Amino acid sequence: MWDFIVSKYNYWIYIILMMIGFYGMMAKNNFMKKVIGMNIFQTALILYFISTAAKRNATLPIVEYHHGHGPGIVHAVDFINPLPHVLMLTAIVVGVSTLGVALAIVILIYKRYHTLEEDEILGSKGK
Amino acid sequence: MTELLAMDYRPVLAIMCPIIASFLILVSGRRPNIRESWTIIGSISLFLIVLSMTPFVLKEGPIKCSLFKLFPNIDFAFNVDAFGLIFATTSSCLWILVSLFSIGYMRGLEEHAQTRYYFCFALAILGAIGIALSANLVTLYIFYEILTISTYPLVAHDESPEAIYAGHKYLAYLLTAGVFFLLGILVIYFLVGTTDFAPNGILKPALGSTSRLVLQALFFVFMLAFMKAAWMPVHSWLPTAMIAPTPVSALLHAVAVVKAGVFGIIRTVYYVYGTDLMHELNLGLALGLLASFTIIVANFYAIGQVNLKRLLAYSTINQLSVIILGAALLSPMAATSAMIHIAYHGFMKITLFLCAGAIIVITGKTEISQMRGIGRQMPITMTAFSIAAIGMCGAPPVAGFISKWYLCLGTLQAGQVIFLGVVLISALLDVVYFFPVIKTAFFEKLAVPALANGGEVGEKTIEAERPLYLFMIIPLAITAIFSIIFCLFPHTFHILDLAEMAVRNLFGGM
Amino acid sequence: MKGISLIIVMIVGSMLIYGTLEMPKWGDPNAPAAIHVSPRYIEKTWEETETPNAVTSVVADYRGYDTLGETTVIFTAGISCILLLRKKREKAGGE
Amino acid sequence: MEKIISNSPALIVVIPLISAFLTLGIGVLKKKFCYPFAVIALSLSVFSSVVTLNTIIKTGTIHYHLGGWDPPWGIEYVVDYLNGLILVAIAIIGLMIVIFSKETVKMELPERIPFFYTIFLLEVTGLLGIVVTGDMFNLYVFLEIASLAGYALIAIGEDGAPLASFRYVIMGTIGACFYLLGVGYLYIMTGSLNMADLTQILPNFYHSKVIMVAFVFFVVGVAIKMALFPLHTWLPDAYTRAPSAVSALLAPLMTKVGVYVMIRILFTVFRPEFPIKMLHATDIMAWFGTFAILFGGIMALSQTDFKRMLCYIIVAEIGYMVGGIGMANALAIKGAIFHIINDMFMAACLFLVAGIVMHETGGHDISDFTGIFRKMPFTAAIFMVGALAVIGVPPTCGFFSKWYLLLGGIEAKHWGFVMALLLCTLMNVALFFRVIDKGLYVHALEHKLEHASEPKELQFHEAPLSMLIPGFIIAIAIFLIGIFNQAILKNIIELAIPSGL
Repeated sequence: MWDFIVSKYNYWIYIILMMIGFYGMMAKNNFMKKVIGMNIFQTALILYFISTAAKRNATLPIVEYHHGHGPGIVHAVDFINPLPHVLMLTAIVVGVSTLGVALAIVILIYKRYHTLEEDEILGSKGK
Repeated sequence: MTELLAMDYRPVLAIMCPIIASFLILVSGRRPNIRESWTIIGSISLFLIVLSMTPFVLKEGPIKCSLFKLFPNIDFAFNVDAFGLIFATTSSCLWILVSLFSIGYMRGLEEHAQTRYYFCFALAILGAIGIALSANLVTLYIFYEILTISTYPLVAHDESPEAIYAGHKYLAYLLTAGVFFLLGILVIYFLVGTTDFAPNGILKPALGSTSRLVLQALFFVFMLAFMKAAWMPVHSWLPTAMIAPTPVSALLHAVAVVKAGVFGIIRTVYYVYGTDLMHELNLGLALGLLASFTIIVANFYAIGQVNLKRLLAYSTINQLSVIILGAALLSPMAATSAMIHIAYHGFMKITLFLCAGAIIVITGKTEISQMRGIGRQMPITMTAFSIAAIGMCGAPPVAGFISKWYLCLGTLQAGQVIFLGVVLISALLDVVYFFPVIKTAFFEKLAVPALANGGEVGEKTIEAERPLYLFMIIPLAITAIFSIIFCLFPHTFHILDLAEMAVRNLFGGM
Repeated sequence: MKGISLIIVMIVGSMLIYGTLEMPKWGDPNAPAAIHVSPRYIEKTWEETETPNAVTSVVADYRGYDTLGETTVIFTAGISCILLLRKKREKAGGE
Repeated sequence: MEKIISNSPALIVVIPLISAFLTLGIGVLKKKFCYPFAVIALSLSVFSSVVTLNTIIKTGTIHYHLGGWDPPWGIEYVVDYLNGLILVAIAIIGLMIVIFSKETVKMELPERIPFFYTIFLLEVTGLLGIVVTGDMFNLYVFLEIASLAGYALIAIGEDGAPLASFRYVIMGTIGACFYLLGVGYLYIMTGSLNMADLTQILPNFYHSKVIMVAFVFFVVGVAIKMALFPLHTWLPDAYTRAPSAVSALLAPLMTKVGVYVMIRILFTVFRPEFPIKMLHATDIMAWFGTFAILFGGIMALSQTDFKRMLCYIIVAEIGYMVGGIGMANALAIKGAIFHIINDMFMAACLFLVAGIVMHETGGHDISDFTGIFRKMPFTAAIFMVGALAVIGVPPTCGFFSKWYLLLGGIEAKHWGFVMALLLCTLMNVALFFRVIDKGLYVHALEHKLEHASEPKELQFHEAPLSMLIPGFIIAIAIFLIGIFNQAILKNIIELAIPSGL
C-alpha cells in the first residue's frame, strides 16, 4: 500500500494542488484570489503533464552529436519524453494569457465598482 | 410558359395566387384602391383555377404534383382529389365575396392597419387552399400552421386589450393543437413510414405491431390536433375570437379555419385511419358521441346568447359537429353529407356573418335586442339572413336541407338510430334560437330611434345610403342566392358530384 | 457557497484519485506515453530535423502548428488587454 | 487553383489568422480600412471552406498533414462530412456578422475599431480551428484562442459586462482545464494525441478507470463551454452584456462548436459503443438535455430583456442537441447535427435583430420592439423568420431538425424528451408572440399619443443596409436550408453520422 502511494506521489501532489486552486476559484469572494486560484489550478495541470514525461534513469531529450556524423543510434529509453514538455510550453503560455486577460478584466471591474469583493459588488449593483 | 398551365401545375398555380396577391398587397400598401384590386384579382383567379381543375378531376381522377422532398417518403406534394376540391372551391369562391365585403366593411368603419389585414387575409386563404390540396399530413401541417399564424393578427385586429386577449387565447389553443398534430404525424410516420393520404387509410399495417390502445390514443391526439373544428370541450377559442372584424369571423371562423379543422378530421378518419380500422377500433362510435354531445350542448349555449355574433359562433360549433357526426357514422350517405355540408354550411354561415357585419357597419348594432324592426330598415340583409337561418335548420328550399337529408339517410344506413334523434333534435333547437332573431328583426317595432351614422330615423331602408354599403349588401345577397341554388341544383360547382366521387372512392358505392 | 464548493472539490478530487489508481507509476519507462509516439521524436530528431534538442524539434517542427497557435494566444491576450484597458475618453480621430 | 484546393483546409484557418495580424497593422495606419479588410478576409474564408466541403463531397474525408508530418507525430487537420458542413456555416455566419458589425461598432466602440476587428478575426480563427483540427491538443489551443478572444469581446460591452466576462473567464478556464485534463489522461494511457490514432488505440482500454475519468472530464469540460444546464450560469449575463456584434457572433457559434466537440469526442474519439453501451452516459445526457430544454424555456419566459430571453432560448436549444445525442440513435443524431447548423443560423438571425433594434432604439428590452412592424418592416420580417424558425414552423429549417429529434426520441421511447421538446415549442410561441405583440399592436399607443399631443415616440426608422443585408441573407438561408434539407441531409449529414449507431 505504502509502496503504491509512494510510487505515484507525483499524482497526489498535483491533485492536491489542483483542488486547492479549484476551491479558490469557486469559493473565494475576492476576484484577485479567484485569479490566483485559477493560476494554481493551471499550474497543477502543467505539473501533471510534466510528470508524465518522466522516465527513470533517463536524461534530457537532447541527443549528443558530432559535426557531420549525427548522434548515431539513439534509444528512446535513455531520454525523457519531450512531448509533454512541448505541450506544456504551450499550456504555460495559454495560462499566462488567460491570467493577463483576467487581470485586465479585474482592473475594469475595479474601475467600475471600486472593490473586488464579489458580495459587495452584487450588493451595490442595484445602485 | 404554356406548360405551366398544364393540369399538373394547376395546384401550384392555385397556391401561387394568394402568395403573389399577398406580396402585391404588401407592396402597394399605400394605395388602397390598387391594394384592394390585387385582392380581388387574386381571389378571382384563384377561384377560376380551382374551378378549372374540377372537370379534370371528375373525369381523370386526382391530380398529383410533387414539389420537393421534405423527408424520406414525404414530399411537399399536392394531391387534388374530389374531397379536397370541395373545400378548395368553397373557400376560394367565398374569398371573392368576402373581399368585396371587406372593402365595404373596413372602409365603412375606417379601420386601421388595413394593409396588414388584407395581407394576412390572403395568407390565410393560402393556408386554407393548401390544406385542401395537400397530399400528405406534413404538407397539411405546414399549411395548417400558416393558417393559424396568419389569422392571429386578424383576430387581434382591434388591438384593444380584449382583442389581444382573444388573440392570445386563439393562439394558445391552436398552436397547442399544432403541437399535438406534430406529435401525431411523427408517431404515424414512425409506425408506417408514410403520411400520404390514401382512400382506405394508411395505418392498417400498424395494427399488427402496435397495440390497439396506442392507435386509439393516437386518434384522440389527432382530434386534439384539429381543435380548429371547435368540438366541445375545446371550443372556447371560437366565441372569444368573434371579437375580430366581421369579415374575418365570416371567412375564417365560418369557412377557412374551422372548416380546416373538420376537413382534417375527415381526412384523418377516412384517409389515414380508413373505414375498416375505424370500425375495428370502435372509433366511429366514440367520435359520433363526441359530436352529438357538442351538437346538443352548443345549441343550448346558442339559445342563451344575446350578442348576434356570439350566437352565430355557437351555431357554427353546432354545425361543425354535424359535419363531424357525418364523418363518424362511417356510412356512404353520411360521408356525403359531411362533405357537402362543408360547402353548403360555408355559404349559409357566411351569409349570416355578412349580415351581422352589415348591421354593425350600417347601424352599429351588435346585440339581438337592439335589432327590433331592423328588417324594415335593411330588408335585403335580413331576408338573406332569414334564408340562411332557414338553411341552418335544415328546411327546404335552402342548401342545408340537402345535407341534412343525406345525414339522416346516413344514420339509417349506418343503423345508428340514436344519432338520427340527435340530428332531428338539433334541427329543432336551431329553430329555437334563430327564430327569435328573425322575429325581432321583422315583427317588432323600432325601439331606439337612433342610428350610428346619425341619419334620419325612420322605417325607410338605409342599406343603399352610401355606395360603399353596396360592397356589403351585394356579396351577402349573392351568398344567400347561392344557398338556395345549392338546394335546387345541388350540382352547382360540381359539389355533389365531387362528394359522390369521393365517397365512391372510399366505400366503392353509395 | 463555501460548503457547496467544498463538496464539488471533494467529488472532483476523488474522481481524479479514482482515475489515478490505474495510471502507470511515476517514471515508468514502459508507460504507454513513453513508447507510442514519443520515441520517434527522440530517435529521429537528428535525422529528420537536424536538431539535437528533441523538445525544440517538436516545438518548432513536428508540432510547429501548436506553437503558431500559442503565439496567436499570446497575441490575442495582448490585443485583448489593449482593447480592454484603452482609455475610453480618447477622441475618435485623435491618433 | 490546384494549390488552393489542395491546401484549402489549412487556408480556412490561416486566412483569418494572418488577416488578424494584418488588420492591426492596417488599423494603425488607417482605421477605415479595417472593416473592408475583415470582410474580405472572411469572404476568402467562406470561399475556402466551401471549396473544402466541395472536395469532401467529391472525394471523401480530407486528411491534411501540417508540415508534412504523418499523423500521430505531426498535427493533422481532418475535414469530414461532419465538420466540413459546420465549417461552412461558421464561416458564413462570421462573414455575415462582420458585415453587420460596421454600424454597431461605430456606435458602441468608436475608439477601438482596429483592436475590435483583430480580436473578432481571432475569434473566428479559433472557432474554425476547433472544428477543423484532428488533434486533441491542437483543439485545446484553438479553444483557448476562441475563449480568450471571447472574454475580451464580451468585457467591452455595456455596463456590467466586465463582471459577466469575469465569471465567464472562471467558468471557461475550468472547462478548458477539464478538457486538457481529459487529454492528459488519454495521453498517459495511450501516448497519442491524434484523434484518429486514439480511435484505434482506445478500445483496448475501454475498461480502464483512467479512460472513464478522462471521459467524464471531457464531457464536463465541454458542457461548461457549451453552457449545458446546470453549467450554463455564465451564458445569460455574458451574452446579454456583450456588444451587439459580439453576441451575434458568439451566441450562435461558441456553444454550437461546443456541441460539435461533444459529438466528436463521444462518437469519433471514443467509439459510439463506449458512451452508449458501456458507460450509459448518453442516458444521463438525455435527461440533462430534457431539463435544459425545460429550464431554458421557463427562464426565457420570465425575462423582459430580449437578448437575455434569447440567451435562455440558447440554453434550451443546447438541450435539444444534447438530448439528441443522448437518444443515441441515428435519427436523433442526425437531428442534432442538423440542429447545430440550423441553430447557428436561427440564433444569428435573432441576435442580428437584437443588434439592429439596439442600434436604432438604444436598448434591447422587449419594450424596445414597440412598433417595429410599422417603423422597421424589413427588420421585422427578418425577426419573424428567426422567430418562426425557433418555434419550428415549417418550412423554416428549425422544423426539420426538430422533426428528426422528435422522431429519434420516439424511437428511443424517451417520452420525457419528446414532451419537453413539444412543450418548449409552445413556450417559444409564447415568448415570441410577446415580442410580436409589442411590435404589431401600436394602434392604441399611437392613438393615445395623438390625444396627448406629445411628439411621437415611435420615430426610429429602418436600419442601414449594412445591417439589413446580412439579416436578409441569413433569413433566406433559413428558408433554403429548410426547403433543401433533404439534399443537405442525404449528401452530407447522413454520411457524417458516426458508424456503429
